[in-house]
Amino acid sequence: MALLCSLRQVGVSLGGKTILRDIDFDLHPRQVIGIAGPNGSGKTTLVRTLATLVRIDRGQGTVLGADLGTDQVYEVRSEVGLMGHRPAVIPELTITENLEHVCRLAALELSRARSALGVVGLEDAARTRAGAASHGMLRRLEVARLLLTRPRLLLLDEATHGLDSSAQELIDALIARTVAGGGAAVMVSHDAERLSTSCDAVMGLAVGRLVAGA
Amino acid sequence: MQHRRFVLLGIGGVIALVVAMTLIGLGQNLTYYLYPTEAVDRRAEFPDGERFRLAGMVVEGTVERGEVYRFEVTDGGATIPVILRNSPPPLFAEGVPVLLDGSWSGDTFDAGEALIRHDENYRIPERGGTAAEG
Amino acid sequence: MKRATVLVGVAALAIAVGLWLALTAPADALQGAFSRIINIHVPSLWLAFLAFGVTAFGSIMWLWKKRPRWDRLAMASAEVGVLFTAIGIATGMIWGQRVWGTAWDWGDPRLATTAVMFFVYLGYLALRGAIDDPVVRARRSAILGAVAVVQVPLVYFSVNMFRTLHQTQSIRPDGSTMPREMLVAMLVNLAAFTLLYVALVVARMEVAEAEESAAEREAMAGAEVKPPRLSEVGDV
Amino acid sequence: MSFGDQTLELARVDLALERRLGESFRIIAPFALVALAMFPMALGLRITLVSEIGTAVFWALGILFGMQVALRRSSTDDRERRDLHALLGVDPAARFAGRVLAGSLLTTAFLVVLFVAMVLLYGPRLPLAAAPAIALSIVMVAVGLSELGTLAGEIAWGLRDRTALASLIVAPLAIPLLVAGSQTFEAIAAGAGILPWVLLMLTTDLALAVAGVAMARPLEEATR
Repeated sequence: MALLCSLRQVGVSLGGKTILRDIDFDLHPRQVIGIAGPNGSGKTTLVRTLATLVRIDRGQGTVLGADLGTDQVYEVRSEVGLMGHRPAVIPELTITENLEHVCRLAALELSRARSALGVVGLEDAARTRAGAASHGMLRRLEVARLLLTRPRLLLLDEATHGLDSSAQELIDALIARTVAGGGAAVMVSHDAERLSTSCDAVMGLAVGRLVAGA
Repeated sequence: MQHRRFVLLGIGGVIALVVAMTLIGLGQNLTYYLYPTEAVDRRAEFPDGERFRLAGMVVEGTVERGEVYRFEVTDGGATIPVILRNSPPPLFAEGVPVLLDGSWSGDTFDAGEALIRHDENYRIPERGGTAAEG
Repeated sequence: MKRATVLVGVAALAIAVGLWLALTAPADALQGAFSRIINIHVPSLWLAFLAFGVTAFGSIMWLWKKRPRWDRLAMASAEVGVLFTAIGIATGMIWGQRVWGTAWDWGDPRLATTAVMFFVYLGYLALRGAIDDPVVRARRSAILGAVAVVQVPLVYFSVNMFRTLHQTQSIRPDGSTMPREMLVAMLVNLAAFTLLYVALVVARMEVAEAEESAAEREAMAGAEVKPPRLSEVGDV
Repeated sequence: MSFGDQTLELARVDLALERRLGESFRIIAPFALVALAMFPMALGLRITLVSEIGTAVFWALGILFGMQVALRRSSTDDRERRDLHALLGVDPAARFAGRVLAGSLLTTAFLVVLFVAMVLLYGPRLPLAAAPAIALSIVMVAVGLSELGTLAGEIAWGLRDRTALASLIVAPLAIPLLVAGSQTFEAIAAGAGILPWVLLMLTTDLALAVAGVAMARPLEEATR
């Protein structure tokens, strides 16, 4: 089966600094790969590269069949799900409004937003402003979003950091559903032990270089 | 891609509008100043005290300086007598194109200030003095 | 720096010839010696328009090809263009004060357009100064460079529905309204200033290239975080 | 989801945020009104002059403060929201269109408030029959301003001096709007035709719309 992601000798520079160098990376369907690395090693940039949100400066790569650095990426972006290390929410809107905004942009029925909130256990917090909600609540909101949009490529950047065990289980369930649907996931964390329990393979990232089996 | 079509159509639209603007803009009298013939024709639009600008050539032999400057300006058609209240720029002379800021006062143009409107022609001084009429 | 040094030398020579011609050519009958200012005024503003045109061209080429040298061309040309616009406006104001009797007139489309253009490219340079990342800087300023050039003719049109105080151009397809000696002097100055423009742009581009590679070397060095030596914490 | 639906949803959220933040009408509009009141105070008792400069002051302040409305806080978003929208498949051109739509509505409302205040404070000579022409020029200037503000806001996105820098970029480029708006009012007062000035505003609005759509993708990449 075709690779979901494939990077060859990819290099990325930001702010005049080289963040990633000579990255070779393949992601097969139904695979869950962990990438561990210390702060500043380029984890977030790697995740955003796989999400097609960073333009690569050297090498070549494809994500979901789209060549990076071309306009093809616009065709596949809606099949990528990203949970960044800071939650992607609009703080002035309530939790429900945030999810309904996602539903409208993704052309989904609004009633599904309410049921998704039930699944992640947020029905009582639905009218809380996102800016006033706790980190754990926002993570659950993001899980609800990714359950609704059903991405084929799931990217988790420090997603489980600081979460209680029930929220962590929710994220594991999200990964399991993505993999069962023929998708794949990449988890990035500074915590290699946590990764080894939920991933098929773990790689290490150090000073912008990827090394197998950390 | 539909955006490309929008961009191409839009560029065409902008060009068409600019052409239309040029044609209409020239047809309309959005004037920064009037020539004497026009000022006389449109006398009714500018009652005494209504400010506008008048451009013309200072008629030779009409300049009188007293407390104020008095002279006549012409564009070859109409000729208008002018009172100039402030002193003119140093290059002011007979036969020079001027731009005057003021209003009608009866048949006279009462100007506060004068500017020299130098045209695009440059001339070398003729032997022995000032420029010939151009 | 060799290419730029040679160009600057040639340009300096040409300017010297231009200056000599400007001072020896006869002066205008009405304006007197002040007409000699056109030898600086006209070439400066001609170069300003050329420079901003080149900036727009460099911007569009950068958006298309993404080569750093197009960004450097756009930047260098904008900087030199702002300089020449300032010289052109200043000389025009001196001349206007003397000949028109006023240094500035807001009803005039040329004056207004030139002033607006000056501010637009001051904004362009301010934007460049506010961004550190070379790629982000190139991309955003290329977008501004490409959009701003669309607005310049609009500004010109918006004010051009009036008649002007400023004279129309003296050099036309059907011949010139200037005496021959004056025209020759001005054309030589035009050529000399164009050479100066090219020399300044090339020199500025070389400086920018050197700065960028220096910045890159600096960024490459010492970017690693070493593991802390926990056993020594007590000694700090 | 279609381009139009995306545009409407993004505009709706921008307006919802502005309703909660209230920057345009709680801060910018009062500030503009203070500025409007300052001109007659600086002029002293020269009443006839005040009625003569009313429309000019309205347009100068309308452009300067309307620009601040176009650059308000609710028209900018953080990296996370940008990533979210990108990965929901939002067309970059729809992002531009949605922001311009919300900005145009707010700027129009702002200019109307400022206009009413100017009429009350300055008493300019504008015939009542010219109301449609005045409304048209206000709407067209508002659209152009919010297009410019959106473009400049994106170009200056995430920079330290975003608001000041974007204002510096917008102000000179807004000159055609300033000239066309004020000349429309002049033409109305003089009983002359406004067609050339309407065409100029239309050209500016259209040129900026084309620039916004053509530059939508490079602009999105520019804010990586």
